[in-house]
Amino acid sequence: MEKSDTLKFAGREFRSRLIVGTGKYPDHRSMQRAHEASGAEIVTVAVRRVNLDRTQESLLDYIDAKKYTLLPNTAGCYTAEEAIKTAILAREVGLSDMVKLKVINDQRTLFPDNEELLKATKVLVKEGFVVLPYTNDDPVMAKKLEDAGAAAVMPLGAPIGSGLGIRNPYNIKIILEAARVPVIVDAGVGTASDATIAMELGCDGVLMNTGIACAKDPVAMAEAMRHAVIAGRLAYLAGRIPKKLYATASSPLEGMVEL
Amino acid sequence: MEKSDTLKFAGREFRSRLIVGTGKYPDHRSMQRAHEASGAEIVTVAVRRVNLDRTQESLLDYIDAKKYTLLPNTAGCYTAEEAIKTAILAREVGLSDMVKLKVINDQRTLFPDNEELLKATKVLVKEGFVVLPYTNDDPVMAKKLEDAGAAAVMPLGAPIGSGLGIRNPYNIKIILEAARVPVIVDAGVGTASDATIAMELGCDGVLMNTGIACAKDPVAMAEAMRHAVIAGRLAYLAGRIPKKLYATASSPLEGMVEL
Amino acid sequence: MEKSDTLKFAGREFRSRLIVGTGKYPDHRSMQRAHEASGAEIVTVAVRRVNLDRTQESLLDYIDAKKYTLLPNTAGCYTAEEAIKTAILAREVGLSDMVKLKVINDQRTLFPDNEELLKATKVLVKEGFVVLPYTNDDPVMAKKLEDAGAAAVMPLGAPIGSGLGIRNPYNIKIILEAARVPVIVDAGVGTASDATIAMELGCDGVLMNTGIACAKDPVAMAEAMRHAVIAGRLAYLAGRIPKKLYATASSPLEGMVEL
Amino acid sequence: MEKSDTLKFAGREFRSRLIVGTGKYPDHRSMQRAHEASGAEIVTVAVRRVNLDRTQESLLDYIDAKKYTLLPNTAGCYTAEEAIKTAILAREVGLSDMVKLKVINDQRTLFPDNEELLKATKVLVKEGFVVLPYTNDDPVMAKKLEDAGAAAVMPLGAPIGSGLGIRNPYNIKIILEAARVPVIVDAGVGTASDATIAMELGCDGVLMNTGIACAKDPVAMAEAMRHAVIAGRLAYLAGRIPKKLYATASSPLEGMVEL
Amino acid sequence: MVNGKKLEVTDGATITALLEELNINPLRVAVQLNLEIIKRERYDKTTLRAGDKLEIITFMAGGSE
Amino acid sequence: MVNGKKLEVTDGATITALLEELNINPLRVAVQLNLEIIKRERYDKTTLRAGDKLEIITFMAGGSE
Amino acid sequence: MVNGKKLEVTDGATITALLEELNINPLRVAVQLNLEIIKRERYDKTTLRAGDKLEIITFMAGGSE
Amino acid sequence: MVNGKKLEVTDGATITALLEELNINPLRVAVQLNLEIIKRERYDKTTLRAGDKLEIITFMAGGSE
Repeated sequence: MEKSDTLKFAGREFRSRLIVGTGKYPDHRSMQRAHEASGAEIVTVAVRRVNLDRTQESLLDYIDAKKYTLLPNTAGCYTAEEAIKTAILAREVGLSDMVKLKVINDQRTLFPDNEELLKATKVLVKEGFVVLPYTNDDPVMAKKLEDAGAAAVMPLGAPIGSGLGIRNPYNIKIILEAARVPVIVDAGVGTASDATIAMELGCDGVLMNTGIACAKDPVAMAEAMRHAVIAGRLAYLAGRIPKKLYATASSPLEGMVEL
Repeated sequence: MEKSDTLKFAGREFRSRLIVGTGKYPDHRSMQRAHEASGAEIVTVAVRRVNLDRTQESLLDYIDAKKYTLLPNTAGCYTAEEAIKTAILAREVGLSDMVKLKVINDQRTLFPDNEELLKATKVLVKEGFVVLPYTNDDPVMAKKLEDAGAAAVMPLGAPIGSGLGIRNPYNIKIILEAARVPVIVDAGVGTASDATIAMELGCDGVLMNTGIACAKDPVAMAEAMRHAVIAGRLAYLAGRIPKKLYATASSPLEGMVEL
Repeated sequence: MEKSDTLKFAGREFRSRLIVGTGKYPDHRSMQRAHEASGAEIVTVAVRRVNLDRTQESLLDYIDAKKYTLLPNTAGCYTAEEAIKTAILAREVGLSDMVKLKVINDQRTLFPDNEELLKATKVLVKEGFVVLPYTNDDPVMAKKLEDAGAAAVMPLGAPIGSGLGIRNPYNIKIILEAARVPVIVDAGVGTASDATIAMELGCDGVLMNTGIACAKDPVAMAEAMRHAVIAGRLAYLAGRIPKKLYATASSPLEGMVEL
Repeated sequence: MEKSDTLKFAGREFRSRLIVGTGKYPDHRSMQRAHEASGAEIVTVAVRRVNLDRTQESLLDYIDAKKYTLLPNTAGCYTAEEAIKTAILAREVGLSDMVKLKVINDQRTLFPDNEELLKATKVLVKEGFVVLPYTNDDPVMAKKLEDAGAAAVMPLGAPIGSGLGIRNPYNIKIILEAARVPVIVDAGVGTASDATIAMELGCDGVLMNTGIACAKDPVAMAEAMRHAVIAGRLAYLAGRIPKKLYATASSPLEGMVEL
Repeated sequence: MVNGKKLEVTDGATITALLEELNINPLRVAVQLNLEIIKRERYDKTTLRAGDKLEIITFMAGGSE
Repeated sequence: MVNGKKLEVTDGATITALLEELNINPLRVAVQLNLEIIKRERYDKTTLRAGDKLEIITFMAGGSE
Repeated sequence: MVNGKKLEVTDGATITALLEELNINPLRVAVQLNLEIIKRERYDKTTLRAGDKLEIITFMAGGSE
Repeated sequence: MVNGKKLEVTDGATITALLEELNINPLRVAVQLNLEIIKRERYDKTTLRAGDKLEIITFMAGGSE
């Protein structure tokens, strides 16, 4: 794939189209090795109170700031206001001005609250953040987020942690038709083919955590996802054959041996 | 993936689980580069009369016999007898004792004739061939071919050249449950995710031609397929997360910032 | 199905769970016969200027007000304000206080604008309307519309006129889990099985127009849809068998004849 | 649906396109009521030794021979020879010269043994039976069975009792393209929409047992299936709308009210 | 102006008169005069002047999918 | 032996007699004597001997999916 | 109160001092004092009083799917 | 007749000679003479006569999907 095929947004450029998370890993060490295997260049992190009893070692000891771009997320926020404050605190840490904007409405399904999300996006864009909003697969909302200045839109493929893959490729297709910013599928990827399918649809990237972190072998799955995203991207660029009910043989029938 | 994870049958061992074809390419040169990009170690070829007016250059000038194992196929045969004779002629060429056994029944859909296929398999196994029969996805026939001594069974994912992918993963799963020889999906793969899905089901390999040769960019698609097969295999070994209608967040909710 | 199994909302009760439209029919006469065949009791109509050159005969001559409940819709509205005004005008006609609330955002895909839709719902509920909002399949928005006083929620199965069926049954399932008002799938139904599937998911009804009006034989398709909705509802109530990869025979093996 | 639309084979004609079974019901009474509700005119029965301790009442007391055509099946047979002998015994009972020919290969999945099936079909056709063979969805075998004189071909939609529906509609479509005898989907139907889909593909009928008999409410499911088969048949005849990614509104935009 | 079309209406004519003239069944329409809705009972009390913008609305086919 | 079970049958009894004794409706069964099918019209001509293997077949629930 | 926990802090101690005492790397945290964010450069100018509510925030695992 | 085409072959010429003349690499083909396969080692012992039907087979592109 030509070197030039990179993921670009907000003036940044990334060779890898896979964004990975930090949650749910058996331990920091396996997380670190999974990140390595995934080839990802962007890693999302939660914004939390420092743990005062210093038993726990710091997550940041396991993420090489030179290799990885940190993408703080506003997980756990249920209103625009909470998300905005969390984003501002995250930026104060001084390691990133990007934010994976997440405003959850329903604790059960972790579906986003698009109203609040749009509000928060508008505010944070004005505040100079690079905003990557996690939304559902509503093409109308995707457009509104783009118009509000989101650096990319991140529709879910399926509910967070469900592992159901791209439940509605039709909506993703419609979002892609109209989008002028990168479209990154966020949530739902359960196995490699889910990521490949997302990329074959023409998505610019895939963000995942549970699918890797909770696999029996997170490091192997991370490597699988690295290949899966590359495979899907290449297939998209290569231009697949059309689907037919059936076709004809690839062997020219002239030249058949007389037996 | 540990070095030990290889495709084995009839005493042979291959690092790549992708088998590619030689038909339908724009030209020999692009075929050669696609083979390169695919990482395949086995290449199937048709058995035909030498072209007497030597305008055409020989296919074999474009397949390095040191790098690739040749897999002659019996394409174009409609009876066990034709297929057996073609296989014997192929072996006489002296480059391979393997045969991709193909007995077509229906010229329109290129579906195999399982009756004739089974007959030919029995004969050729006695003749000492390494027989790789192309069959449909009937678990009963797969078992009979295995019992007849096939070195692997090669069920179709979808009709030849259809690009429909794995139409019936359930049958492939059932075949895999019972098989004691490698199961290699042959035909139907249209894009990378189709190959990934085949491997995620637990198949031992994938054979394809049209999906690569007829892509807009065969070389790029070949590279996609290389990654797709590795991705699917790794995901299968890694053990995917279970599917749920929805799950819960990966971020521990304790430690939420008080805003 | 016990007589008691009816579609209820806003104090109304309907024996049929199928709601049909009036658009796109070859002519008023075939529409009338299709309505007949569908068994529907609710028919949606557009709100438009009277045609002054009385060449056209009135739609209302073809809908027996004694047999059918009219459901005016706000098709063609792109803002809450337009939709509210249209609904009020519709009520002034004096034939119905129900409204199928539709606020389109994207002329290309006819996807709803949920923000505007929610605004309009709140206003019209206060105005005493029975509001049936057409929305996408976002479970969060469905809940908000219900909380705003919608008499039922009407998520789309697929884009209007697409005939793609229920693209994302998972979202519909999630909506149903939480809904305390009827859930009526609106848009996307292309053929009978689409309607059956919607009802099998547990939906309370299905609204369709294009699928019937643009079928080669609208009257036959209307009858098909009548059976399809009943079939799906009965199957939902009857409790289907679980899915398995395979099962065992229904014939007791004891008693086999000794041959 | 015009009266003339009936299921015809071997000179018989049936108004209902649904064939039901007798196995797995809670009791004979509920079976009888389910048969009633299904509207079926053909009922399949197993051929077994009379139970000498006459505790059990006879199945035939619950199937009105004037209303239903009996279709004895060769369930439990694993070779052509067993099936042939069973069919001959069944005919000796003197109630039917039809046979649902079933030769199982794999006790686990109950997949048919096509080789043995074809053998038995040839013999029984010569013996003057009306042979309805249960086969898999291999288009080649379907053609061979038709050529052998089968009165209809009965491909499985999915494994017996699996409730997975039509796993591979593509194969069924291909079978239908070539078939000159009725194609009746046998096995796999789990719920109403499965039957509707089978009929929408253009199948001539559906045979099911587990889906009805093992439903929580067999009688309600039987009625669901009656509607489902009619719905699918009507939709097939009516000619569905084409599928599109999205379409345009059914409401003419001229005539919009000026608000 | 009626429904966006110029129409000759005798100055001072009532809505009732106009509907009659256009042979429109008043029980099947809603009427909006200069963007304000006119209740049915006021049709024969409401007279039309030059420059009035009248909208006569009814139900037509369409709008549901 | 009837249907695999040992059964006391008076030597020389006909199939008709046996069916009657077992109160089985002859119109709903097929009979196979020592692997050979016996036509219904021959039931009262066919007598049973010790060691005969008789199969009495009928239709029962099952076998279709 | 630091991160919701009661904590003994010498009256008048600076944020810098506190972080040192807690052995927290100031370059990896953000600090909010009584709901107002304190820029890093002001850590050693800002002193803590009894009743102050301090939040020390950092990045931790989680939050992405 | 070679591969279905009429071909001038000097009577008594060997297969080896013919392949050379046609400039075909003998290590890449199989040869069938009058429906009987000729082993490679017999190419120069086997001479051709008028009316012989010769098939020269090799590997070509195609046949896999």
